[in-house]
Amino acid sequence: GGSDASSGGGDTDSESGSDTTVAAAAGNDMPAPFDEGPVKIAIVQNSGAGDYFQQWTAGANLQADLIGFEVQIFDAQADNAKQATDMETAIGLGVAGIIVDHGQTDTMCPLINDAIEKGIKVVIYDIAIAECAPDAVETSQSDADLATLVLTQMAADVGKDVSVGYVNVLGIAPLDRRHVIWDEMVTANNWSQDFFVGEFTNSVATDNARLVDAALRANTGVSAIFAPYDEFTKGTVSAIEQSNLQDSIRAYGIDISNADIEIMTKDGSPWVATATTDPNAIGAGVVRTMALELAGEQDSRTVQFPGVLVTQDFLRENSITNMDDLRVSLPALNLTDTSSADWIPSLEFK
Amino acid sequence: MTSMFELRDITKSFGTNQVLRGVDLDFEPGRVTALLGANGAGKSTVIKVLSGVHEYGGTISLDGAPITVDSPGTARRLGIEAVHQKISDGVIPGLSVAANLLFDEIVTNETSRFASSRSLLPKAKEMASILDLGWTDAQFKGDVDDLLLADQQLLLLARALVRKPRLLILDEPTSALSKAEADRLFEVIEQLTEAGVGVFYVSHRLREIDRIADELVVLRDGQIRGRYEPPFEWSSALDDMLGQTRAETEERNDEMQGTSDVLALQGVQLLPKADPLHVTFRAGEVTGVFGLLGAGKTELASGMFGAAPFKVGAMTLNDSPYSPRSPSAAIKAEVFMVPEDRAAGTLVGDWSIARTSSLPFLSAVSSLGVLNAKSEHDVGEDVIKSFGVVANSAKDPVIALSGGNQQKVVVGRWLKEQPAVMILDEPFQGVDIGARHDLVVRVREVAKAGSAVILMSSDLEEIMQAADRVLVLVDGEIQHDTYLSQTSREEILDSLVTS
Amino acid sequence: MSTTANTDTTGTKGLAPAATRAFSAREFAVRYGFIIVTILFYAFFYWTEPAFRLETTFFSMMKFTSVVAITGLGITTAMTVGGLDLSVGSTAGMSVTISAMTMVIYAQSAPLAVGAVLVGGLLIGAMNAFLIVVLKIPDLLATLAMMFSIQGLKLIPVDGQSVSSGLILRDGTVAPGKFTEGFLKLDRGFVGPVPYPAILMAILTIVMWFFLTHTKWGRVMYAIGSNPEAARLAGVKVGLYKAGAYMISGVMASISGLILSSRIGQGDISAGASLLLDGIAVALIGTSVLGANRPNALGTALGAVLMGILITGTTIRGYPFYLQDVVKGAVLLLALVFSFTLSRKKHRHQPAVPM
Amino acid sequence: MSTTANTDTTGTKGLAPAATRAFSAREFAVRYGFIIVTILFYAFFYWTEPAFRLETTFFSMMKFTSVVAITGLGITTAMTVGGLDLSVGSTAGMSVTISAMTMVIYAQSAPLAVGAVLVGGLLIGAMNAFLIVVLKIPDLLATLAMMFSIQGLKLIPVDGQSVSSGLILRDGTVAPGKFTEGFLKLDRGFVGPVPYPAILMAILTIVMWFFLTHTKWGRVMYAIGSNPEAARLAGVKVGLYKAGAYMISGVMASISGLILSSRIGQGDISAGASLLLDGIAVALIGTSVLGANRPNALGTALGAVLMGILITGTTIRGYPFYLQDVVKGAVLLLALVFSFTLSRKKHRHQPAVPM
Ligand SMILES: Nc1ncnc2c1ncn2[C@@H]1O[C@H](COP(=O)(O)OP(=O)(O)OP(=O)(O)O)[C@@H](O)[C@H]1O
Ligand SMILES: Nc1ncnc2c1ncn2[C@@H]1O[C@H](COP(=O)(O)OP(=O)(O)OP(=O)(O)O)[C@@H](O)[C@H]1O
Ligand SMILES: [Mg+2]
Ligand SMILES: [Mg+2]
Repeated sequence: GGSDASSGGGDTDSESGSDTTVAAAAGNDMPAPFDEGPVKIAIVQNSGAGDYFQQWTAGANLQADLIGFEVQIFDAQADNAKQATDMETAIGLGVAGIIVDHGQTDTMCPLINDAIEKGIKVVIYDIAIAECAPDAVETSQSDADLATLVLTQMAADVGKDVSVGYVNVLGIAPLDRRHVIWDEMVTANNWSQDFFVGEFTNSVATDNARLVDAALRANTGVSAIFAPYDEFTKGTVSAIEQSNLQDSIRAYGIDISNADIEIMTKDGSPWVATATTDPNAIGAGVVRTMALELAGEQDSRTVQFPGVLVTQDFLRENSITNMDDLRVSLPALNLTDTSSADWIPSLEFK
Repeated sequence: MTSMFELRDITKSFGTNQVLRGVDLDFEPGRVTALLGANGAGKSTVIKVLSGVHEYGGTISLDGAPITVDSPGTARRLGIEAVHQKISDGVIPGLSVAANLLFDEIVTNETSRFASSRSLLPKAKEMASILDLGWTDAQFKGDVDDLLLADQQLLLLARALVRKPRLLILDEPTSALSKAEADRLFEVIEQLTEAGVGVFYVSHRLREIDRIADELVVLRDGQIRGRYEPPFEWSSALDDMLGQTRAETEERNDEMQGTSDVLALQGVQLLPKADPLHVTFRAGEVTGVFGLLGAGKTELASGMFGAAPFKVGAMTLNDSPYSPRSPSAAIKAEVFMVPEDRAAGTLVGDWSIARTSSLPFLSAVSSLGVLNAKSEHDVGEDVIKSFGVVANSAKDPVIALSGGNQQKVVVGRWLKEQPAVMILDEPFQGVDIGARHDLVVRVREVAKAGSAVILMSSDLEEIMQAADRVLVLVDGEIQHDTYLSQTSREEILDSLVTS
Repeated sequence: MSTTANTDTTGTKGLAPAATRAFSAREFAVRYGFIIVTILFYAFFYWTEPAFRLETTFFSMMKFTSVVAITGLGITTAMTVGGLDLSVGSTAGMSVTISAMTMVIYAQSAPLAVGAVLVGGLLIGAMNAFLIVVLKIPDLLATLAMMFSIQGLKLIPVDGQSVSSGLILRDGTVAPGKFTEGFLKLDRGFVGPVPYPAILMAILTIVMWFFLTHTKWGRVMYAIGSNPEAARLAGVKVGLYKAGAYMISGVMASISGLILSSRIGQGDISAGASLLLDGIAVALIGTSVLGANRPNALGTALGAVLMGILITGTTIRGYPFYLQDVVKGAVLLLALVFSFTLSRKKHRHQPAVPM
Repeated sequence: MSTTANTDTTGTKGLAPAATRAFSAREFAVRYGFIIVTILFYAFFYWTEPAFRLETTFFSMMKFTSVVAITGLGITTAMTVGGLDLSVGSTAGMSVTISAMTMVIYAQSAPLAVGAVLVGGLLIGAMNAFLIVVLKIPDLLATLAMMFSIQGLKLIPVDGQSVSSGLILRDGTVAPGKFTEGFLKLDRGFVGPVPYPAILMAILTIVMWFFLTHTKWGRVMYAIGSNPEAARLAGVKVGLYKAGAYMISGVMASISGLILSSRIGQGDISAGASLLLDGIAVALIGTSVLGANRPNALGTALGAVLMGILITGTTIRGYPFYLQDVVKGAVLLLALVFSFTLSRKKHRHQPAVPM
């Protein structure tokens, strides 16, 4: 986990690299409240751990620096109770805005509303709060979009009427949203779902590898596995390799990171496609949304960040070995025109 | 007429080991019944049955009415109070001395359920006064663990005496006590018997039995072998106790006088306020260090053994400087010690006799670190044979032996070797006459073979029986140093007082 | 004469000198070192972090502390009888699920939910006691086995899902109930500026302190922890007291579960995961407070407070969580050095590794 | 002499009855109950699940087992000297990070990575020993504090992130190295059909078994665990042996870390998290095998195997993970009942003098 925010953003961050360029140069006259001095905001994270959240946080920090935010980060390490406490503390700090990154709806909603009552602007990322906290801005990467992208690819690869495996855990907003699409695609393609395993522990990859490995022995003849979260996919891949099935089974995931790229491009890797957004860009986008909200320019209460499909072939053809290469080859990842404004210096991650 | 407590045909086995085979006993108000028996005879077991610790076969009746003693609580309600042989079974470290004195009252709600530590103090002092235990307030409030073994024993006695039970059971209560403390105990016992308390008294010390007992019962192999009225017929009582064997109580005429100095202490200070002491121990003789509890014997012993190195003073071993910082260093220099507290100092879990015996000399039973089971077993068997330990084989757990037999093992394991110096701190605690005789013979053999043997004891009898030379230790200072042939019991006892 | 012997023997080693020694630097460190550390940390954060000074920060810190403290109190009780309760974390987690089920799935009232949870905790305690006292399984192992079992068992009725309002039941219908306002108040309510959990923590600490140090039952429990055989020979029903201790531990754990549940506002299946180690940590730290060298309620509470100060302080300073772990470990070590390295006292009630 | 008296007593409690007793049903359960349970479970899955019969299943089961087993062996060693090592999980995690750093960031060879990891484990062990032996902090507390500290410390050099090739360093350059093939072989290599980890587990188990039961060093360790004071007075350098035990424990933990690292193929920061409790569980289960009633290597390995059988079997049967926890707990309990409830053995491996 890299909630190394107070240390001032990207410099210690690894995955976005230090060579980011400011695309649209900062607009000379900033609107209130940015015209006088730095604006204090807090980011209340459910978990800062894992490649994904690390990049997310890094991107957020870089963007925040450019806009002139003073950021206080809270990392609950996946402890929902701790996140509630953090939120209370954050509210107590009297910041102008709070970004809530993941968390349980029932836990955070009342607190979000408390914050809004106290005149604090709230932007949340990846929590379903539309009904219970209508005044907060709900941002999310479009999970439906991601799932559709990769599952369409999968359908193209393996065709209809085949046996497939599924690795997921329900009860977590984004994974639930991906699950919906999965169900649709399974029926649409008349796939037979031979197994559905998955557990969310504190070492996801290793523990799920165990589950998938066992599942594969119990169900031979599976031709593809969908694991809509890269930690799951990692586990799935190592399980497939455990059982030497890389030739007969394809794995499809969601999200990407340096580690994932290495795994996908490795010879004979069963992981053929993943759909993703650039966590750095999303982090930045969320912060931009907060800026707009504070400036009173954010009208819609929901913002969605579209995803892109990344295939193994694409990675190999462009000999991509890490996120930076990927960003160069896929500018769309930068989301520069989501939640942007001329006075906001937006980022491109190279 | 029926007596107060009647035990009829009491039986008890541990596994297949039948320890009691039909014991009949009667206890009358105001009478002291003494129980004599060899180590392992079953004395402590009788007591544990009577005080509700063990289940048992047979019947116990109170004033003619049959009763069942199924728990210590029941025993207490029936008016039975026991002070068990092991002090560690009585005191509760971590609680204050006061709380320990009053623990029975606390359990039985005779003190308020919400009593503060302070409110316990007066009652506790009152109890302590029974044995004139002149402890300071600080001590009453302090952890019972800070008391010496002897004071802990006295505490337990006071705890039982104060309850004025119908039957008071004492299992070798004086083995850790000085003569004066024992005398005080006997006075109290006499007061209690006058008040109609029945007393069941277990001891190996014939003089004590002579002094207080109204009846003597002898136990052997879990059966009553003899009953005596005072004046007691000791020779036949000892026959009953030891079977056909006869314990020799003849005059000694085998005094050895060592010549070569082995271990010399220069300016060693035993106790904080004591003067530095200079003494030399010689090979080829047994030096008995006699002193009351708290005289500094254990300090002396554990100092020479490096278990608690001396803060002040120096030592030489065979004329070369000797200052062990740890027992292992001492053992390398061939200085061995049998510690005072058997349970805490020597017994290891459920280890067999063989393992316990070989522990200090593992290199001898191993090559390149790999143990040789055979030679290890032999070591155990050797100890069993040469010390007459009551056991099936060297595989028996030491912990399941009786107190005395345990002692034979832990002393015996050191005497297999021929050390430069052999230190024995209270080696005869709870050891019956037969066992003690065996030990003495072996100890003297080791001395004869050229070791300097040092024997600490607070029991003059033991010194007289085992030693050639006697040192009298008083408050950490040597008051008397001579060969037994050149002194007398009276002279030695005087040297205790005239200091 | 023996009397004089005694008095002077103790003179040489006894407690009178100890009393004077109490004011030596070392003894001072042993007694107050830990408390001083706590104050120093508080002062440090207080001066360096304006945000730390806020009343709101203080009280949300207390809320955080309360859960760990209450769990720690339970563990402390088990430790006084010479045991250790590894099942507290799972018990708290189970309580979260139970309360959620009662209100969400069975649409029952908050009081009923609270009742169900407390009974649950009591039963776990009783089960632990049964394993330990009747089946004679050593404490560490029995409670470890319980820990695993509960972790799994609690998830069976909910098919391993977090229970939140709007949950779809097996029969396809939507769960009728929701977390009631009253229940949510448990964690979110205030008396003046003071949040309920903080008050609860204070009350339970005082109650347990009084119970353990000023009542017969507490004394006997300490006795059992220190020398069970002696206690038994003195006629104590050791089994009964052990059972009692574990039931208290179970109830305490379920109380912290209630607070968590009310804080999270749903039957979060992962709740309570981190509680076990933190709880043990504060209970163990507690043994070193004021040189007590035995488990004690006040020490445990203070340990929890220190833990809270560290977590809150470092979070506000924006330390990454891993630095927080380092600080946690370092401070734990410091406290330990005070009470074990510097203290001359013998230590008891250390949960021995039971074979 | 009284020797004659002996012979006649011995007659009454001769060997014959003792020998026969050994074959009473109860004794039988105590000795073999646990092994039978293991076999029964194996047989059950074997008959009901075709997939379970596959050789590949067996060996991948062994692979999962090996990590827990090796960690358990370390804990077992610490337990023989009367301690317990709570830092093994973090140590394994640290090893994963160290190996990744050595190969990925510093682009060093696999042997060097292995060396670094083992040295790391040794140092942790030494640190534990220092706290316990020199600073006199009780084992549970010292290793708990270490656990927290390591968890955090290991993440500082890597800014709390998983280390994998392609990682961009602080200076913006790309990490030069990657996990070498040779290193990945550690977990993925085979001798015939047998995976390396399984072999490693077998070897280490036998080595530790021999060391603990057939060498004087092992003997002395048991003595220390059972009565440190007695060991000291018998001339044992207690501190030295304790230190040794914890260093062994540290090295074992780092070895399981190596296997994990090779299995995951990157410096996963969360690796090893679940290892502590499983390791303790198998080490404790191990004490009940063959009625040993003390920590022992074979028992620990067997405990790990049972654990592996249960996990694999139940997963193949498609039990949800929470049912697996239930099974785990239930079996642990069963094993305990065999060795503690049914066993008549009175005197167990237990520190006689309170720490
Ligand atoms: N708890 C026990 N378990 C197994 N055997 C026991 C137990 N207690 C005593 N024994 C056996 O019972 C026999 C009698 O023991 P006991 O302690 O009663 O002897 P004793 O007469 O008190 O000897 P001593 O004079 O040494 O105290 C011994 O052989 C001992 O091995
Ligand atoms: N653990 C201790 N700490 C400090 N002083 C002690 C300790 N044990 C004993 N002393 C002091 O040392 C002196 C000698 O005690 P010690 O136990 O050596 O008596 P002893 O002569 O060995 O008698 P015995 O061995 O019969 O108990 C006593 O005055 C006592 O106050
Ligand atoms: Mg006896
Ligand atoms: Mg002594």
